[in-house]
Amino acid sequence: MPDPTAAPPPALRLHRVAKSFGAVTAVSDVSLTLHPGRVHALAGENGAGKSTLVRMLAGVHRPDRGTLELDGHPTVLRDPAAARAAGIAVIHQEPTLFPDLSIAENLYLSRQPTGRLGRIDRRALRAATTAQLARLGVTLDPDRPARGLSIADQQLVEIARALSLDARIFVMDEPTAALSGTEAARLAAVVRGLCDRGAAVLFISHRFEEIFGLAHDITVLRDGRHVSTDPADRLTPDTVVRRMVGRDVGALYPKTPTTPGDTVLEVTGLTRHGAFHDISFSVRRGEILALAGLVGAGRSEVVRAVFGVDRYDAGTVTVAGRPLPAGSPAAAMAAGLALVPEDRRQQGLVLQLSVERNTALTRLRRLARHGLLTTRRERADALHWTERLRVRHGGTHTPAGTLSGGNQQKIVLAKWLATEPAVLILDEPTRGIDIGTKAEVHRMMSELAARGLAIVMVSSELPEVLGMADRILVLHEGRATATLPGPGATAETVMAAATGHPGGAA
Amino acid sequence: DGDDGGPGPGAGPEPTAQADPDAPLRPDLSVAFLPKQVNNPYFTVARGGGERATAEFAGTFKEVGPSEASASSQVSYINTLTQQGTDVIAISANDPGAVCGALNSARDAGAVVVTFDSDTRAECRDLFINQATAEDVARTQVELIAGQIGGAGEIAILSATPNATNQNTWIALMEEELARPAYADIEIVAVAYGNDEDEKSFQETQGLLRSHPDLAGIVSPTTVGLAAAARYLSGSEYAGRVALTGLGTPNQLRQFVHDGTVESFALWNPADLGYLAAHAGAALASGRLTGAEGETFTAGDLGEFTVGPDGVIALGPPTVFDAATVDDYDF
Amino acid sequence: MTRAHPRELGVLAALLLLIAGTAAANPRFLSAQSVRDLLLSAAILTVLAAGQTVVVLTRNIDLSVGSVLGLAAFGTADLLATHPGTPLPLAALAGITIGALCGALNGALISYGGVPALVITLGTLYVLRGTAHSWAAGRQINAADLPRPFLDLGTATVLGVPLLALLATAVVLAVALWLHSYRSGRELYAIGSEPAAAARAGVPAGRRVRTAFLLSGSLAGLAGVLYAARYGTVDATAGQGMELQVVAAVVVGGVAIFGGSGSVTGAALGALLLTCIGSSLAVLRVDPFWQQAVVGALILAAIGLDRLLTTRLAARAARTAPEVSRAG
Amino acid sequence: MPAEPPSGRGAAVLRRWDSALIATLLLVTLTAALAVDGFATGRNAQFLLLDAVAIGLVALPVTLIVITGEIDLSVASTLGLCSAVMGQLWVSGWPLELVVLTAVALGALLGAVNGLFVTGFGLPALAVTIGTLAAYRGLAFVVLGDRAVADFPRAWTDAVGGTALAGAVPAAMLVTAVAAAGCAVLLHATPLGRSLFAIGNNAEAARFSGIAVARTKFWLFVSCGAVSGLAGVFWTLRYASARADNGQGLELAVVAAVLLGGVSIFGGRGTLAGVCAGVLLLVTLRNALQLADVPADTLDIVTGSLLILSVLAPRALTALRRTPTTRT
Ligand SMILES: Nc1ncnc2c1ncn2[C@@H]1O[C@H](COP(=O)(O)OP(=O)(O)OP(=O)(O)O)[C@@H](O)[C@H]1O
Ligand SMILES: Nc1ncnc2c1ncn2[C@@H]1O[C@H](COP(=O)(O)OP(=O)(O)OP(=O)(O)O)[C@@H](O)[C@H]1O
Ligand SMILES: [Mg+2]
Ligand SMILES: [Mg+2]
Repeated sequence: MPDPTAAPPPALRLHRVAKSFGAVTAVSDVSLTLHPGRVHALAGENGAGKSTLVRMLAGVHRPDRGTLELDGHPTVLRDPAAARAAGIAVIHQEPTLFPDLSIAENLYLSRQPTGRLGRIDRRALRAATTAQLARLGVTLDPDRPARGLSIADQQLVEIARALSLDARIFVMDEPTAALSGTEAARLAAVVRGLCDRGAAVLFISHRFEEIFGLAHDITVLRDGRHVSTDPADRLTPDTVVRRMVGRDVGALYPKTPTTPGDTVLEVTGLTRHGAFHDISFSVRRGEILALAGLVGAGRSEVVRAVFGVDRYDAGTVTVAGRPLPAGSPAAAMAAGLALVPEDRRQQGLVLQLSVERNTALTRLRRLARHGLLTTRRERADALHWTERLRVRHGGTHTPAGTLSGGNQQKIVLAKWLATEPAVLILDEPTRGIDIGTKAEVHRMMSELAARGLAIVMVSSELPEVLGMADRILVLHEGRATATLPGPGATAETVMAAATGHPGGAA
Repeated sequence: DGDDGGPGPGAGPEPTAQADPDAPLRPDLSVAFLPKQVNNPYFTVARGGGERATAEFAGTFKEVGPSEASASSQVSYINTLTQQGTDVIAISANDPGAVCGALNSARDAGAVVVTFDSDTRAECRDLFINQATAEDVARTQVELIAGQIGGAGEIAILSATPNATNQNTWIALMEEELARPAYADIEIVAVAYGNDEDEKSFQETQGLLRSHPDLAGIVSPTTVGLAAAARYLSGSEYAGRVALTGLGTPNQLRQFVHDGTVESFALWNPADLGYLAAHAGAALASGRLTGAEGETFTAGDLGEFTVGPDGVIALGPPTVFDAATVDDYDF
Repeated sequence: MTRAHPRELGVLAALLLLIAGTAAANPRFLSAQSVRDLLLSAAILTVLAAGQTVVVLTRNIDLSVGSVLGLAAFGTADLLATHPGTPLPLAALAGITIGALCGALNGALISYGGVPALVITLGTLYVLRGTAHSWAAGRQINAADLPRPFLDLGTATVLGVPLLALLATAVVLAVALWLHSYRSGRELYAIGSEPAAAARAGVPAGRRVRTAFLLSGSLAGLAGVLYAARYGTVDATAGQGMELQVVAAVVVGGVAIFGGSGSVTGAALGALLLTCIGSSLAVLRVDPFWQQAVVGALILAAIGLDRLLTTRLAARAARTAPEVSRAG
Repeated sequence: MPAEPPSGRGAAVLRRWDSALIATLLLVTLTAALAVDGFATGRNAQFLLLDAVAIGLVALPVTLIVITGEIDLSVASTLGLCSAVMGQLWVSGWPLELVVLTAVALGALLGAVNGLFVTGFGLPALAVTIGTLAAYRGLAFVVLGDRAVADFPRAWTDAVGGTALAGAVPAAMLVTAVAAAGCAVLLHATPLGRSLFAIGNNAEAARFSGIAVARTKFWLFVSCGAVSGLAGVFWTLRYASARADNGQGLELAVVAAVLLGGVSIFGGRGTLAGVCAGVLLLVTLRNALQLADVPADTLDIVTGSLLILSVLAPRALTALRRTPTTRT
């Protein structure tokens, strides 16, 4: 712990800033100070205003009120370029890469090393990229285009891009949401290194072990307002949660034991060249099956193929004894399948459309009357579900893209829960969801399972896997390496299988 | 194909009144020219003639028309003219049939319709001012090319679009003409279509030269094609080896006549064409003409003309231009 | 972008196939004069395609190029006809300036208005064409009105290669170098690939888009000058309908119509391919009524072939991916 | 193609744009009625409405296609080919009823070819339909060559130009209006309509939601072809002339009307009322200006400026109503 008495002047100070979008007040009257060499964590529920603050620091939004000081000088960040020039590096909550550019150019756009006559030195560019990725323990081909990277890889590239900036202030908005423990740990090490070099860090996460493992100070936001700022060692997770939510939160993994019924979903020998090979599993009513593995193990690709959005080369999928035709999500839905995809912005939602249009999208025909669909019906339905999942939104007619990340995730959950599926497939269901809602989601999963739903869950959060699953299927590089019983599994056995060393646990 | 410009037998409303050659010209006649396409240099020259004629009989003149040559947009212009109560409509039709309905409505509303340059079906207009009879055009061009290649050799034709009616009529008549014993040694080996576009005409000229290495001459009965072919030949290895003639304006070809690429070519004077059309329209509207065969009238300084069969008035044989005469003209 | 360019391979394959086929039917298709003519014919389209590529890369489109070409061609010819003493470089500069002004107008409307380029340039297509028509008022400028040395530019050769083709090649190489090896050039790809990410990365998107349109306009102006020199006859309809040809050349050349990928060499090959299709049909004396249908079919075949090659290569890359071994 | 930033006001602005467009239409009509001789007559109204039929008819399916983020530029060529085939079949003695049905079926087939290339082979619609634009037009020439078939029975040609509702509206316009109303309901109040908007904004998310994206797009292209075929039948009978070049250039007018109607070229946004107002505004303005003897050049300039205004004005409206703070 650094010595607080020798604290240098603040690197950045936000003073009573506010920001509204139309009728929605995202941030009101928040002050925040970042010190060199210290990690400052920001905690708050979904929609509390964390990302809005980040966007102000990134020069994306201009505050409606309040001031920003850099090294004691009042500054206005007119645009992202200005923020970058001021030495602020930002990792945004939703990675936004250039799909057509190589990973190297994604990292170094506009800053490529140049040689003679100002021409880009591609060799140096590649070397710098490799080095930067190595810091995070990632081995991605620098020349590979960013298109097709998994969410986690995208997140890693986004992180590497920010780290490669020669910045004094690092702002990280849920950088670990898509990462598994290994990568997250490596990132933590890098962050500590940055601090040692005197950088100031603003760190946002919904995972308390990360916050308490890293942060020197913790600020809590609620409903866009500042609640408290304290040194981390004077707080406990429980106090933070109480300040965030304003009440106590129930148990995180309230798994109620159920007696599994008939097999509903049966997958045998599923293979897609280049992605996964010979995957077989079955799920019974009332059962929660978790697919575990490292990032890029192919879990998402398996569930996408099962649901029919991706093709597969071999194998069969059977639902309630009937084979499911390949490549047809509509058929899968008719058979009672639902898939909450991992990438909510690309796959889960139509960001430009309103919340009510999004929630209705999976049940257009069912909501129609005499073939006609009215906004009124969609709205009533959307209100029902947003209330149930406690979504914070500025009205169901607002575009889904204006919701905070966690609230967007809830809309995706809502639109699939509303189909009343027999088999619910969840890919990273709680990515970016705050702790209160996470408990809510978990409670709902248990409840649904108890009511006889079969659930398949892909998760990179080991505690979630261990806490929720009845059985765990572990994947490694596209192959199943172990099937473990949920209650008996430990972090060690799962990790061993995930790294390709099942060690007789199967 | 008898479904295009060909005048159908007995078509059209019979003239109801008797022509009175001495009837006074109606004052304040409104004359409207409707070319295939406005801003086309050829029609701009024709318009000049129309304007001059209209000034002579103290009418009001205007030119309207689409910016691209299409029958449907001509229809909406005819409708507009009908709405405006125009007395004389002089039109060069993009389609012999498609404008018929609209022209007949215009006539029902009291307008007289004169076609020039490109005719409609005979029953939809009162008179057609033919720039030159097709036989004249074909004969002139055959004479020119025969003279230039010394009476023997392979020739090719570079036309406009494959569906240009007058082009096709001329080409057919040229083939007939060439069938005469005097031209026994001349053979048409190909007909190419440059679509009246510079680039396409260039490419087609090249294609002709490439696929017929013994080509002695090219006839292009369209101004764009002739100018493009001349420009291509003048800058290629074929300059001086392949003869070129056809229909073109003196201004476009002056350069190539002087540099020897084109020895001679032919065309009527579009200004005279417009002039005659306007005068004929005025005569019709005033009752001096009804459009019946054999009637005569005087068209200003162009002199006297006689209405031929099917209401056609011919301007006269085309003029031939060569190095000696090309500089006397400006159009 | 540092890998092999499969997208260009597709067009190149189609081009070679076409040339081989035509030459087999008529060997004179490969004569010196014929090749010269082909290069000459392709030059103007290539210059336009180079400009269009830059714009399309930024996820925009410039439909006004045909009209800009017409305006510039008429402007240059009119200047030379009415002031015969004008030095040629000055006249060329005048044409390019006309184009640059049009491009600047497009760019300003699009970037400051934040509106789709397709709509704006469809609008300026009409406006500029109308302007050219009212300027020309039915006049035509003919070879005889133009100075001899200017007309000679259209046919001159250097070491047997047409000057116009050399000029077009120089334009393509310069643009290719810029797009491939300079930061600002790479930023064009970034803008087209993901505008939101470009904004976050601090790329001056507005300025770059304006530059792209300025370049496209200037090159269309240059193409207008070349047009006047080559054809010697200019009226206000010069270049009418050219926009679809240019877009076709760019797309056939493998430039993604929604931005972010493709290369100017590909577009140049596309322009060459389209021109070659026209020349081949003329040389092969394909029935004139069939020609247009064949052109359309060949365009479809070219983009189809390109897509086939791309997916084949991608599939091969995926199958040989290191992470996962292939099923036995 | 998420080029539009998620704006909280998108839908609202669009609705305002609709009403602004309708207001402009009324204003133009009123001004023309007062200021232009011969505009406010029953006969002119007939002419005007008849002129709007072909554009209006084709604009309907094109609107749906553009809303899904694709485009069909081959509509005018489809119209031409169907017209040519119609002429050919009629001269070879088929009964006219059968000829008309065949023409519409042919249109559907041509649309299916577009759809196959776009959804089956995954090629960009712009590129594909530029190709088929050339190919279909070319085939029309192959079928009918330079001929024009004109001898359609008077009863039929009169019926197409005739009136309904006690002589108040052209019958063809009535049919178009009913079709437009049907399309409006389809687009704005049915499950299919909802999925079109979803596809246009984010095809991937639509697919993940169980919407058959490719199949939907395919059938849209088919119906677009069929409607274009129907427009070809109308065109042929209206002008009593089946020709290979019928409707040439109509595609740009249709696209212009659709964009003027406020449909986003990037897909996902637009209303059918806006498009109808756009079509009528274009046609009315042309008619009034023609009657006022405004030259064709100026007409082009006005059309172009209108298009540019159509996208700039809503932006200006939004900008006036909120100070720019967001730059996502
Ligand atoms: N562009 C926008 N337009 C309208 N409302 C917005 C916009 N951006 C954010 N909001 C609203 O502002 C509030 C705060 O959002 P923000 O993204 O800052 O939350 P967050 O704390 O980052 O939540 P999460 O943990 O879910 O990421 C939310 O209610 C959101 O709906
Ligand atoms: N469309 C694609 N094109 C190319 N490669 C892809 C594509 N989608 C995924 N990949 C790669 O395939 C591998 C498996 O990805 P997948 O998303 O299935 O992994 P995962 O086990 O779900 O892990 P994650 O936690 O990242 O979701 C990754 O290396 C990813 O980069
Ligand atoms: Mg957030
Ligand atoms: Mg995954």
